Amino acid sequence: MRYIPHTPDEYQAMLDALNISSVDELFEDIPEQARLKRPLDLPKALSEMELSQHLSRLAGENLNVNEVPSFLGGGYYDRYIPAAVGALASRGEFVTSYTPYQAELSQGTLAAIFEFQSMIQSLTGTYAAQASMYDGASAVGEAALLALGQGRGRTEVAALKGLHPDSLQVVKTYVQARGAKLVVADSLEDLEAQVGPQTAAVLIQYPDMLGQVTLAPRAIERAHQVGALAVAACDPVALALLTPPGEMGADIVVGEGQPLGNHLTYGGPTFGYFAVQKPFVRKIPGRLVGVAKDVEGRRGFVLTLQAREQHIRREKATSNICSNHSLNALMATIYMALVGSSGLREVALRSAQMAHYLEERLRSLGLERAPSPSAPFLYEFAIHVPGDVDDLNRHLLDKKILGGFHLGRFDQSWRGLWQLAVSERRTKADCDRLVEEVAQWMSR
Amino acid sequence: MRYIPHTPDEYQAMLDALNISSVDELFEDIPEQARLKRPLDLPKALSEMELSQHLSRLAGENLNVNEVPSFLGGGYYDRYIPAAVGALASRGEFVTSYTPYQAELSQGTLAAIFEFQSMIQSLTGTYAAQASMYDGASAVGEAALLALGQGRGRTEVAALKGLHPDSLQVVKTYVQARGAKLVVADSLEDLEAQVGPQTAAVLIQYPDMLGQVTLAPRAIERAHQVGALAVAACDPVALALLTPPGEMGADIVVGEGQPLGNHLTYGGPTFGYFAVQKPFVRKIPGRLVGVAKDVEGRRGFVLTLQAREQHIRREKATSNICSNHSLNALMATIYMALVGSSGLREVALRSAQMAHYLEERLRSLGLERAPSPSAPFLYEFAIHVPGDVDDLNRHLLDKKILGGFHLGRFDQSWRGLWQLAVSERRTKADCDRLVEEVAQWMSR
Amino acid sequence: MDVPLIFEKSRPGRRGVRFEPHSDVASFNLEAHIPAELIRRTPLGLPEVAENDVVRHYTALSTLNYGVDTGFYPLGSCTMKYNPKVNDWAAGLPGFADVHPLQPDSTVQGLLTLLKALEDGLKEISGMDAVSLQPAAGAHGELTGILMIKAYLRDRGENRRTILVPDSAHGTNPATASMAGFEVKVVPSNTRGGVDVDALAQMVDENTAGLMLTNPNTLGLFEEDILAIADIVHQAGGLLYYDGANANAIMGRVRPGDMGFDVVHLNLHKTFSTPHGGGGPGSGPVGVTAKLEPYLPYPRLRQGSEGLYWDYHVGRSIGKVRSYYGNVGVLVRAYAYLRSHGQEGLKAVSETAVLNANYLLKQLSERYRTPYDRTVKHEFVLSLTPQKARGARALDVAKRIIDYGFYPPTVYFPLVVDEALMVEPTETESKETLDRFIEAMRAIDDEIDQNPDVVHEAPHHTVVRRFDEAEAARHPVLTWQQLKGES
Amino acid sequence: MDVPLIFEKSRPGRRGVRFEPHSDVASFNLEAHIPAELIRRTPLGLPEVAENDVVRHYTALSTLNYGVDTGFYPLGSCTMKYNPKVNDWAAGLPGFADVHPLQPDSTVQGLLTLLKALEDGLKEISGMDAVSLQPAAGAHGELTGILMIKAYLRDRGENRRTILVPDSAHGTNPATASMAGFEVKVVPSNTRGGVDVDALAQMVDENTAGLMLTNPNTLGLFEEDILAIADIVHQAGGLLYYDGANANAIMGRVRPGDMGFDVVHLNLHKTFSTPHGGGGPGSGPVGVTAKLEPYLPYPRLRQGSEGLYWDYHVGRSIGKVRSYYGNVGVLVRAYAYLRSHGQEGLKAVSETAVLNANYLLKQLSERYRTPYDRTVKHEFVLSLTPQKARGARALDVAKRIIDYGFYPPTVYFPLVVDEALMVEPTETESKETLDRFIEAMRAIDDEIDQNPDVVHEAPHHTVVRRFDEAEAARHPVLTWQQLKGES
Repeated sequence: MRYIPHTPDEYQAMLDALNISSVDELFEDIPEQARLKRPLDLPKALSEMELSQHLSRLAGENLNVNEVPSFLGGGYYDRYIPAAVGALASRGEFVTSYTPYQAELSQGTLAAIFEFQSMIQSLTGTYAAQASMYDGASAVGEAALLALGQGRGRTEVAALKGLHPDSLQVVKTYVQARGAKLVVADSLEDLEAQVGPQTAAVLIQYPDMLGQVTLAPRAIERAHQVGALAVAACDPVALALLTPPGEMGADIVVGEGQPLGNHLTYGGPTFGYFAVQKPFVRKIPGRLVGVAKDVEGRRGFVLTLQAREQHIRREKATSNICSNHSLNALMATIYMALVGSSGLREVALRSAQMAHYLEERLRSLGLERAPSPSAPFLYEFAIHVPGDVDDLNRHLLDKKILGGFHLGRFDQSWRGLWQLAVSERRTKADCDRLVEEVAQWMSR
Repeated sequence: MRYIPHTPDEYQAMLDALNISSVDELFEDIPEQARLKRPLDLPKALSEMELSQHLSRLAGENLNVNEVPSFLGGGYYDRYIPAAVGALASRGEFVTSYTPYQAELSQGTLAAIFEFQSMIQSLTGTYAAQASMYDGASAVGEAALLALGQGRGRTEVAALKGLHPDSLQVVKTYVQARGAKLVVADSLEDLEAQVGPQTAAVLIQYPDMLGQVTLAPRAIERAHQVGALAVAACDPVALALLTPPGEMGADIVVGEGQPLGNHLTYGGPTFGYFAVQKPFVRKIPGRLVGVAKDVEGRRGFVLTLQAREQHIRREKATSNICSNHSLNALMATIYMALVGSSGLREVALRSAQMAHYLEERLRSLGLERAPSPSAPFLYEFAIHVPGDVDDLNRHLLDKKILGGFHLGRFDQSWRGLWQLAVSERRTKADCDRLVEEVAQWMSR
Repeated sequence: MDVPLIFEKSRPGRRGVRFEPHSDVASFNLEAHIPAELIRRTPLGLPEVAENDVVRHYTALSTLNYGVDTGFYPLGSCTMKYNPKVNDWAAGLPGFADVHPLQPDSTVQGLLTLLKALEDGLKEISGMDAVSLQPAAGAHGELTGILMIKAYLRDRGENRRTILVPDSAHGTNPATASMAGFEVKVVPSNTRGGVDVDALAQMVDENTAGLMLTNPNTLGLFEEDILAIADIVHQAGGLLYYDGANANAIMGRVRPGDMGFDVVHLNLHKTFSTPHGGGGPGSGPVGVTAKLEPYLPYPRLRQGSEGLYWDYHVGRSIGKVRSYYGNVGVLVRAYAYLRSHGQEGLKAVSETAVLNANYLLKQLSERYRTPYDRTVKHEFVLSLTPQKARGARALDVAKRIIDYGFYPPTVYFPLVVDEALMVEPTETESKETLDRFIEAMRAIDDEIDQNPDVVHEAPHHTVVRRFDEAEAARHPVLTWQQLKGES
Repeated sequence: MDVPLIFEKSRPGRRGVRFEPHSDVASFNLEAHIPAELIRRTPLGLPEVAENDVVRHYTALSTLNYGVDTGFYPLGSCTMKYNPKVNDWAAGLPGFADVHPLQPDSTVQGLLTLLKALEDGLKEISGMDAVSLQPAAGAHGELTGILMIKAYLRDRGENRRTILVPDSAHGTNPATASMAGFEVKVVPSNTRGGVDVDALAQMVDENTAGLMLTNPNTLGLFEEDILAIADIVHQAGGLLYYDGANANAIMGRVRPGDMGFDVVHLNLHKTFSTPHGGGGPGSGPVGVTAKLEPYLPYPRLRQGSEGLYWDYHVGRSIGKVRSYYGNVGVLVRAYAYLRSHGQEGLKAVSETAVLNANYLLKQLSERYRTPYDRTVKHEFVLSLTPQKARGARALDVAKRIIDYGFYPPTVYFPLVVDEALMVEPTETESKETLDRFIEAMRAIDDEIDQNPDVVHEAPHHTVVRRFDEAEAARHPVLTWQQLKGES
């Protein structure tokens, strides 16, 4: 059929070589009773041309962020991806290879992962980073497990509420699997009250879901006071401007990598990153690439410290992760190389510049920021909406604007809060149009 | 600026090495009087992100053939291009190399051109083909020049009117440059009357602008009777079904290559192909690739018979062509490899199948084909429209259909003729919708 | 030559892609908005290079990689089949690639339609009653599935603490069970390479939560006793987990649901041919029988009166295992693959994968030992103990295969076979490719005696040759900063 | 290993991409519709291969090519600068790539806006009054321009029959003049590498239709006497044609129009960085002064009350030189390049190209002979006669450069320099790349004495080495059919 190269003659020659008359004979070891005796109930095959028309139609039925300005954020941002990222990451040798088990034929992937680890280490201010996780949420989950794995009878993980609700949920799933408990603190004060000798880790997002940046230092400090690990989850672009958590003493820094040169793709595949301080290197989940010398003394790269991993250590592995999100990490690596230190700062600054313009204009409508009108923020913030946020968003959608996200959909206590993110792609005209329509809606 | 890698330090170091204080000193050989003493009057530079937004907007202001069904043809067809064509032809090593002057570093391009030459030779039923021309029209022009260059005092080129008007015009430009004359015959009879010992070439399109396929054999025969060369211009996809002109004795077979895996791109770049019988190989314009052995006896490919070309032979070259359309020919080569002989036949047959359905339905509305209702055709035909064709097309455009082309826009004598092409991408629903709207318009 | 790093091309002040500040709104002063101690002072440490540098560097790196697009990649258990280009094209359409996960459901109906159709297709292929597309990879699907088993048993008041895993299993199986808080017990194989049914019967007890099984197993052998195995586990009150890593062998021939499995994951990057990307992304949807459906991760995709929507009702769900909805870009490719093949196509895929494996095994068995004399499914394992006795380990042979232009098979897995070489040809390889591989394997077998050094020192023509991996692990250098510090 | 051909992978009956017939309309019987003698009976001769075969074959072929994306490509006169990826991306947008040339003007206003803006930009850069984007390449632009000169003179009743061309000119110049029906007279160079003005003054006469000139010329030297040259030709009643092959040297510094040229072509694939595609497509727009505007190819792009439109009014136009409107996909890239740079950017491009060339020349001149001791523009020519005397021809040195990882410069052109090696670094190459090239050139110069065989037998590490090109031309094998017949 479609991608099977066999001609009828070749097929027959292979049957002959096996001395069988039909492939049926190769399936006789399946118990008669279990065999499927009817065709699969699936639509008939499409030719490539029909398929491309069908998928174009389905794709066309979705609104995409190139068609309308979007103010959605929450860890996934509509950032500009330079054309070279796709042109390079789509090369067949990258796309169609697998985990670099045979280093001699995989130096492309290995060198790129080494670069990725280096860039993430440097951005986060830690000691080392691994090759990639599935996403930000599962990276936080694995961080919690690492902390619980430190033993010493600690059976709780504490998180500040500003952590992305999906991350919170994944952490909950992961730690409960280990028989541990997640506690969520509403505020720094609440956190300080809830942590103790039972706490294995304190999890904090920086900037958090409301755009707050100031809570991290005290949360990290408090974690260490009770002997817990401090885990910070960060938008990596924000770290171009903010003191990295590694420098504040965070033990583990993780995050969602999408903002680094990855398409939104309705949430995946993107990648998670995972960086640690030196004591935790041999506890890190997933692949790690290190420098090695070959028999002729040439420098190259290999998978290293594999004794942590499932294919060697099986039930004693630090994690069950096998396939990771290497290609997405490659896109991020190419992106970071293209924009460089200055470019990444510019992305963040340009976003912040327009976000502050927007915030000011919304303020002039009488709208106030949550949790406090004066809390510092970069390019994402939350607004108290006087009325039904979902209705506001519907109004904006009618006007061809993807408004902010109603945080109340994640958490009842956030009802009425409107999360707005401003990427470097947003223009003054986009923001002005948003403000006008908000004003229109308010005066309806 | 944008793609200049120099850091200020490096720039200065280079100035220092040259012992100059500014690049101005490198431009002192330009006469003071001629120097431009003001900035160029151009818009300010755009960042990549701004550029991509600007170009997306401009692109969005054009209707593309994925948005509406198109029945336009005339040598350029809305054919399905398999995804692998773009994925492979866009590889940087193909895209960013140049004419394979240094064969040792260019075997990719050279082998692909050799394959292209082989495929075109085989499709056209000739002896050999060259590496590519700019387009179909200039290929016909060069064919006319080749014929005129055969000497013997022949100073005219005769064409049957069904040749694409752009090709006719280009031939006219080309042959007039040589001081020769183009005569255009309205019919086979007219052609037979007009050719004679002064005729260097007879040019015919097969299938022609009205979709006719039957005129070629007699035109070729007649050319040879008067000692002229017979040149056929062909849609290559049609040759999957039709006896190739080379087999009918045509001396030169040329054509527009777009239908072979090239995007429409508003007419260019696509490519022209140029194939000849054996006596004319050393008169062929443009690049030719041949087999060669290297010093270790390995088979490879080189540019060959370069003595024909401008960079060697200068004013005595067979043509002035230097850059050709190699990348477009590569796309065609990959396309032909992907679809193979059976696939190319299927493309043509599927198109013809739907074209005949459409023609039958239009006939049921009382519309007749030109020049005769019974002339054989494949997937393109012309219809007599009772009324203003441009008005009909405007009506269809309002209904989101790109109707056929009004041939009267090319030639007064074709007023009222509507050229319709049906590609394999057109569905029954597309055709039914066209027919319904034509009926609607007729009954307005 | 050392393998290059982009950092080595960095020059202070060199720039690639720039983003100028907006000129039409007030400029932004970081110091005025962010507390001083939160403003980053340390350099970002990214390379400072031009676009040209980046393009050349990653173009060059790509050519140091071997992919399916390069050639035959018979890496056992990984199903390295041809990855259709049209599927990549489709996943890149703006209507799929440039859609934000927080967009209202009404704005993504095309995508939701696709996901629903994929769920339905996977249900049919696996014989399950419900599917979640959320897990990001096979191991992630395993975790999801095992947590569902745990939750289901817990709701029935059963605190079963053991997961059984065959000794031939992928490492992810025990790692997953352990991650889910279970104790792992290893079930031995019998002499035919299958689960030892008698041993299994002995092992199950009131603590047995379930058995994780790959079928065909990692030896490429179909578990002939699967119905008995299922009975034993079910009788003991446990559930059966199907690791779909090898589902490429059975589509349209047999379904996990019909074999008695309760939970299934499918590796879309294997069976559904989404590209492996140098290690991922994959996708590991889980399917379950009706009784386990309430435990699937939320949100679930449902049909409402105004179209498809995400149902965030948690109920008895195990919760979320990742953010949002799964690896949608991978799911688009898998859907494209499903629609390209349809009912007959998928069956032909499996049949041809099995035909290729048996053909290859037959030819290779003239020279190489096959630990089990059975029809295999889509892959098989050779034991190179005779070659080892003659002086060449499985690793040596694998490295020498590189010199013949192929990617080596999996080595030293599964653990139950000594000097294992695990070969999976897939259905997209032609007879002449298999024949070339057979020739190479014969030639290498000859070389072991005739020219042993050429085997021991292989590979010879790669950009780098064998590494000192032990030294690399003893003194791990994991970042550019550490590498610079070293030199 | 022989370089592979896709035909060698062909197997009868193997299939790649298929197109099933429509199932919802009557089937089509070719025999019923086409006369028997017009139905093809001979096989099409295309390869019969699977998609996987095609992907692997062309992936492999691509890696046998050296492009700008591979490394430094100082091919003199060809301006192999970095080709921005965003420009390729833009040209692939459906609104540009999937537009039919016969669509109504009203449906392509975005594209026409772009083309008009590009025309305007090129007018400004060249100092011309009107531009046509129709010519497909530089040589095609030359033909267009020379035909306009011919038509213009003819309309003035002048039957001038000679075109003057410097001896350093590109081969396309005389070939074009000849193609346009002119006689070619070659103007000698002076000792400073420029046009010999005295000789030119002697040569012009009432038959002089014009002079074709590249400035800077193919030696990379600016024609210092350009104003005198223009005067002489104009005084004699001829026109000046500017071959824009070397315009990358002068943007924002001097304009052909201001030097006295009447007709100009620009090579967008050189100066405006559209990729060279293994030989093309290029694009060669022509610009003219007002008096020549009526002769431009039709259709012309004009602004009407309802938007931009194509004016097919022929008037005194020379006619058409190609179908439709030009190489639009290339023009989109050139426009993107123009907008990426703007006024200051283009000037910096030229300045840096010139700086790079002079820096490189300065360093190389320590070892290699420079025939003219002058500041160069964007490229320069070395004469390897001293090296030849020591035993290595320019070709040997060029081939040896390959072993150092670079594409060789142009050799044996221009013809006025013995053992010419023509080097054009372009502005997108960094100082360290130039320095690496300088090191290589020094090392090769040493090798000529110390290890001559390594130079004579170069290249050493390529997939194939030097070919017997003479034999290939004596018995040309141009197709697979001929090759099969041979073997």
